[in-house]
Amino acid sequence: MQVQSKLMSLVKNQNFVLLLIFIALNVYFASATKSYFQVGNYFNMLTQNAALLFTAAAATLLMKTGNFDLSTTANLAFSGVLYAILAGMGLPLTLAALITLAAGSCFGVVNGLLVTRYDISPFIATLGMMFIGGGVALLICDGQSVRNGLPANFMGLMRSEVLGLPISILIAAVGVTVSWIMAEKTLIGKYAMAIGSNKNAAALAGINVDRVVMGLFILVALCASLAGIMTASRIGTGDPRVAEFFFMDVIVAIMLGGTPLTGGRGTVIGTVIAAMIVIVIGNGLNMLGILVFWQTVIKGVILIVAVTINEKFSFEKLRDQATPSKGDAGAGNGQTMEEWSLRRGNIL
Amino acid sequence: MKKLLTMAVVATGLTVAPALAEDKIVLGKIPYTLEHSYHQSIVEIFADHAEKYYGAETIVVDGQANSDTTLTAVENMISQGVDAIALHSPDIGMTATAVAKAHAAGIPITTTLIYPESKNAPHIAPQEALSSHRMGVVATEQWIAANPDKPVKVAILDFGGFEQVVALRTAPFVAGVKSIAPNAEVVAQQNGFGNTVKSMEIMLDILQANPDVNIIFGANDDMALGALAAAEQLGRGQMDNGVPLTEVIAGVDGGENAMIKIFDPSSSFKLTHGQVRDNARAEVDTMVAMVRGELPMDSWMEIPTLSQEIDYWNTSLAGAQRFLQENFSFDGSLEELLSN
Amino acid sequence: MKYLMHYLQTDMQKVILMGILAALMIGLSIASPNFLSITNFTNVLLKVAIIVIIASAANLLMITGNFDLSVGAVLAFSGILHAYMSKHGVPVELSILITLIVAMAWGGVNALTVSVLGINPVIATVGTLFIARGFAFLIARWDGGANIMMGLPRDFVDFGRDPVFGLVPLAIVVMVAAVAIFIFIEKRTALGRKAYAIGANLKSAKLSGINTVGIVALLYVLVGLFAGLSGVLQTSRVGLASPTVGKGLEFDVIVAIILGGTSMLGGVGSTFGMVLGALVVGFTANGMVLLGIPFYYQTIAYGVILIGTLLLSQKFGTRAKA
Amino acid sequence: MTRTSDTIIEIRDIKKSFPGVKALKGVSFDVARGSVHCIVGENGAGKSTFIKILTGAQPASSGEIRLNGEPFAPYHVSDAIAQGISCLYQELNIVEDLSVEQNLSLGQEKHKFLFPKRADNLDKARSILANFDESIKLSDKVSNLSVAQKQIVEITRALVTDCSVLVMDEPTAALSLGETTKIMRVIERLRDSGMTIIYISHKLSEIFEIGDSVTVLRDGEMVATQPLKGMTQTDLVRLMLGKVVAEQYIPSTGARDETVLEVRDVSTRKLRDINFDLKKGEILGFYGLLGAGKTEVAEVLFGHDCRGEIRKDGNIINMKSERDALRSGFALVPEERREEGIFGLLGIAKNVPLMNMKTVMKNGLVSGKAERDLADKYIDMLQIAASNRNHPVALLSGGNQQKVVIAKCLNRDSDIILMDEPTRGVDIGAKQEIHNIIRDLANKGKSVVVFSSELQEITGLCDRIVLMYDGKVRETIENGENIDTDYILDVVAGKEA
Repeated sequence: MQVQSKLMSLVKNQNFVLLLIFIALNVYFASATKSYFQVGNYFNMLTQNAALLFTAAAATLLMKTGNFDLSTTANLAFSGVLYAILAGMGLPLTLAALITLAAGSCFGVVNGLLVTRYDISPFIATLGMMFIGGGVALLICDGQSVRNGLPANFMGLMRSEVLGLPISILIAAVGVTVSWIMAEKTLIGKYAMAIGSNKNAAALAGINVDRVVMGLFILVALCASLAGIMTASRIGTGDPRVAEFFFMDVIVAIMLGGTPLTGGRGTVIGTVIAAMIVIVIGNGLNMLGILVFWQTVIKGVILIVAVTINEKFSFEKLRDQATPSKGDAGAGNGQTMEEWSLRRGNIL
Repeated sequence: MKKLLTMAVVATGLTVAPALAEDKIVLGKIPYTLEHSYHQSIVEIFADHAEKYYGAETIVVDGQANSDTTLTAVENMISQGVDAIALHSPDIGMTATAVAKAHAAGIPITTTLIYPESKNAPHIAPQEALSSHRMGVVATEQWIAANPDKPVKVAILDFGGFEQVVALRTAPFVAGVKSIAPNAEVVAQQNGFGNTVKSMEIMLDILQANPDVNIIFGANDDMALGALAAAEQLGRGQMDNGVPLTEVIAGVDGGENAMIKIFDPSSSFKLTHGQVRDNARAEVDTMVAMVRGELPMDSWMEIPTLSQEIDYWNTSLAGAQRFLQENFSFDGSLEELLSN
Repeated sequence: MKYLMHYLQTDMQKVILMGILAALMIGLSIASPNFLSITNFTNVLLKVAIIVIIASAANLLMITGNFDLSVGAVLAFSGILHAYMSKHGVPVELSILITLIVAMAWGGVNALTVSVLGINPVIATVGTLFIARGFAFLIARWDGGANIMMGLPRDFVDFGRDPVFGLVPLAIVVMVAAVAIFIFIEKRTALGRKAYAIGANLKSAKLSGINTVGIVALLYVLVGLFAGLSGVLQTSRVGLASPTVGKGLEFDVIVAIILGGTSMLGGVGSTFGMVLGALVVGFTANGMVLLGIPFYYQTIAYGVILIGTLLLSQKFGTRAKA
Repeated sequence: MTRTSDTIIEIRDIKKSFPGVKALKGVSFDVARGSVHCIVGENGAGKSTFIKILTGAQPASSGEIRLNGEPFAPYHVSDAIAQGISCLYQELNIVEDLSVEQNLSLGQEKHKFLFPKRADNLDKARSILANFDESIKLSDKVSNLSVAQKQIVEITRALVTDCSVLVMDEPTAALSLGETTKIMRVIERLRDSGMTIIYISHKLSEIFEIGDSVTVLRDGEMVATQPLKGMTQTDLVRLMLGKVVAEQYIPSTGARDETVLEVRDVSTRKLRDINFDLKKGEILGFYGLLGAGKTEVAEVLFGHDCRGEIRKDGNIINMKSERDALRSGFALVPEERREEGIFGLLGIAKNVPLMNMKTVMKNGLVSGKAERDLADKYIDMLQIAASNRNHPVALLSGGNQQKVVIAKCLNRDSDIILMDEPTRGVDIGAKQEIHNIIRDLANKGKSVVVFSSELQEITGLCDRIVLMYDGKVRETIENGENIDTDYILDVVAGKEA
């Protein structure tokens, strides 16, 4: 009996379902093409997507507060170009990286200010920053990728290994772990969840909501900026047009991983598994030699089907059982209509 | 589970997984982006040639015009253990990285059109600059012959600052123009995003600001076609049986869409240049030679291919027909299409 | 005067947009001698026509609190499908009809996932985006290339290029019609009233007996229809169907709508404001090309206008209310 | 050393203005230590603003508060909490997705580099919780608790932080009678342990039950502060309103002999074998504790799935959705006005016709004139206080919002009108007006079903009363002059006859 109920609860656990999907995909690809199931290939996948993994992990915390960032792609491109320009000017790489991170974190500051201080919705604020950042990235290099005067060790960051592991995988592991600790072990995760679930309650409990949201915007910006540095170092040039769909991949991974756009719940683990699923599908389909256009179609189908399963099957049943009768549910949501409307009246 | 099932069904339905047979040579081809017909054709001819002459397998992974994706494709091919890689990269710096990675894994690699400054691998070099220059010359000559009183004004649509596009296409073209008309002026240069619709919109604005533009260069045919559509909308875009009236338009690639306009005596899109077949063959031949040890894989060698210049005045219809057949697997008749 | 004050209070954002538009007009007239001409205005209108046609429907959809990120892909797909069918012997009129029906089916997919199944529109419509875009490329490939141009019958192009009454380009006529239709829906029909109600309070709308699922689904289908229509118009006008068109169009549409004062949460907004928003974006881009400014400044300007307008309207909006 | 009757809080001339509004126009009074100090006033009197100032959620425009003789000007909610003032707001302010334990410490965690230290007060929290309700576990997820339990968690949270003053803003608004009693006992116990409680409520009976002294606010001004001892409810109401409102049962005038609705053996997951009739021109009341099934009966009548038989005018009807219910001639004034009733962003003129667009359509189109006329008709008929019919409804007061919901419902012109908690959160004046509207409806031949957890409302309004307990109809009684409220309370509390 007990085993059975434990099994049932495991099946209903979203992360477990995701993990099963991940394993099944690996089994399928491994049996379909022999070049898939190899250590080298997994290293490749992780190195190539290290930036996605730790950015998505950090952005999960932000999404838990009900906010998200569309400007990560722009930040990544901008940071990569800036890092290459600074390195090309002869600055020591560490200094160049630090300056780049500082500049990249400005994206977070502006996003955070627009969202917290000026009450602009995160979609619009970060969309605006996506345009501005993307433009600035092209502007500072005049549209040409930067490779002049790069020092010989420019690519050292991504080439070096520690204990036989590529450094980028280690960075991803550390980044994901830090985000996981922040989400599960520190107050930041709890506060983020409280803010996404009931902003009023969080504020009235004495949480400085604006500061938490602002901090998380900066955290995500720092990750995107680091992602830019890593990408520049990986491809050996500061390219303003790199990783076009980074922001979309980040958001897709988070949402597939069970964090809704409105926040309030979600796990870093779920995001990471979901990101790995996306990565594995991309890699596996390429290994199978499937035409890129079909890959696009398959990606779309999987996205819709996976989210439908996530929302409709495993999760909703859980919710149904947990939610008490309608009469009780009423007073839950802290944001009142009045506040909404007044805020909207002001913004739009 | 449902998802898995969908996955499995879709995947098995579509896959012809290339079996990596031991004795066969396996070639990896990374096109710039399959979104353009030029690259779709080159992939086709590449695979065909590799199979026919060497019995070699071809694996294609799209670079999607993005340096990150392209490098990922290179890395994956290395881990798949292909015998050689042909790379048409979007970025010079990234190309150096890719070549270094392939060499580190002991895999020969060729570059096409874009080569690393390290110059340490064979390079397929379509002589685009030459043909671009020639187009500039021909276009200007034709314009001046027909309209000696109108000073030459050039408008250019490019991809927004790619340096190799400047080196191989736009700069030589302008140089060609200036070699005939030293006072010629480039009055507008904008990003056409390689896209017909965007190019049309932007060219409308350019022609609004500079109605006296009379030579237009699109850095690919799609952009040249967009420029033509814009000109046509403004009642321009015309020639009197090959005599320039409003402007002369030039493009690059030489696909059938462009060709049909170029050989239409009343359209002002009149020049292009391109090369698919020779590039593909040169790539395959070089790769196989390296695999067989006939060529060193890590020393610079330039394999020039002719990017054939085609224009209304100097190329015969039969020549154009042959060009299309050789390069774009064209199986129709240009003449028939023109008479429709 | 009193009317003006009231207007200032309730529609600050539109006033700001009109201000920006006026400033653009005056500035560009001075800066570029070629700005003030009928052809230039026609050009700008043609450029914003596609955005406005789709945004007319998408605006009402956003008023219900939903949005559609797949419009660019559906536009590309429809253009390719129409070209493919026309090229392979289907009469142009029939081809347009079929294309529009298929476009509505794409809207139907969104309607099913978002409205009926209740999936978040971000993920659901991005899924549709991928699928439609992938098939657009595949159709072009089945035709044997990367785009379709050759072999298109003459009346295919004539449809998009022949001006209506020999005066106005068809795209502009359709744009005006679309705007008129949706202003009409917004002001004078039960559908419009109910759309606002759904956006203002979904639960109340349900309990008031409004068919919320049906109305949102209908609007998704309409957005699909207008995206398809735009695809047909654009392809016909350019004379070439390419699967790469319309990339980023979804953001153009949303920016125009948001600039126009529609809230992403629904309940407020107007077609008229959206038109203003589209015009501001259109004239800014036009002006920058006229002045020969590199394209990346245009991207920056886009973002600055978006955020700036919202900040301004917030600032003056609150003052006017106080 | 301190006597229990000394002053803990002194409030001196507190003023607060918002752009265009003066919410508080100078409030001064003292709160005695260890007392239950009530604050009453109609909606808009300034109670909520005052609480926000006292708890640091908003700064005062001018004036001074002294806590224990020291100046007290909280800059932030956490300042007030640190100095011992905690607050339970009107809306539940706990986070549904967190556990009880996580909620208890929310915002007040002791931490080192943001890593929370192990809470040293868990035992204390556990014992406080056990005192109130033993079934609540620290590890429970809050979304699984009932409203009263959530309230207890909130109270516990305040107690765990060692507050000396607890501010409670309408803690019983969403509670049933039994649960209210429970909270009353909790408050008494807290007071006896020396805590000072500032208690805000609309329900006068509660104030007289537990209050020591009262401050009356009206239009942002303090009308009086005095001990409750020796006061009558009428005195208090007079202070609040300046006029006395008495509510007495007036039977509907209709014949009430024609049955319009028969409900037979209706069961759902939460209801068992519900049977009742409804007559034309009758006001039928449903009374019972929270969870007794009132809301579920309303849901069944408004299209929720059920087993059993519902006959309207003798014909069996089968409803699958709200829209079916509307078509069958029902209309509902829902319980949660803001979330289910009004369209806050839209004006009155656009709210009113939404249940029945036909009333403003001409030739298939919406007519602006018809819309305006309709709005004016209802503004006039229901005495809706609004400066402008296009003013967003969200900006109206609670009572006026409720009237808009009722107007929307009346415009449907249904035979049977269901009203779930029609006067919750509505001030006394508006409440009376709404009751008059309901009576009017019945007198015009409509049948009205009122679901209420306020006994006074049920006995003052309804012709017949259905008493519910545990998902079942216990008894249906006729209202009259000498209705026995004690008996009713016994029945709904589940006492066997």
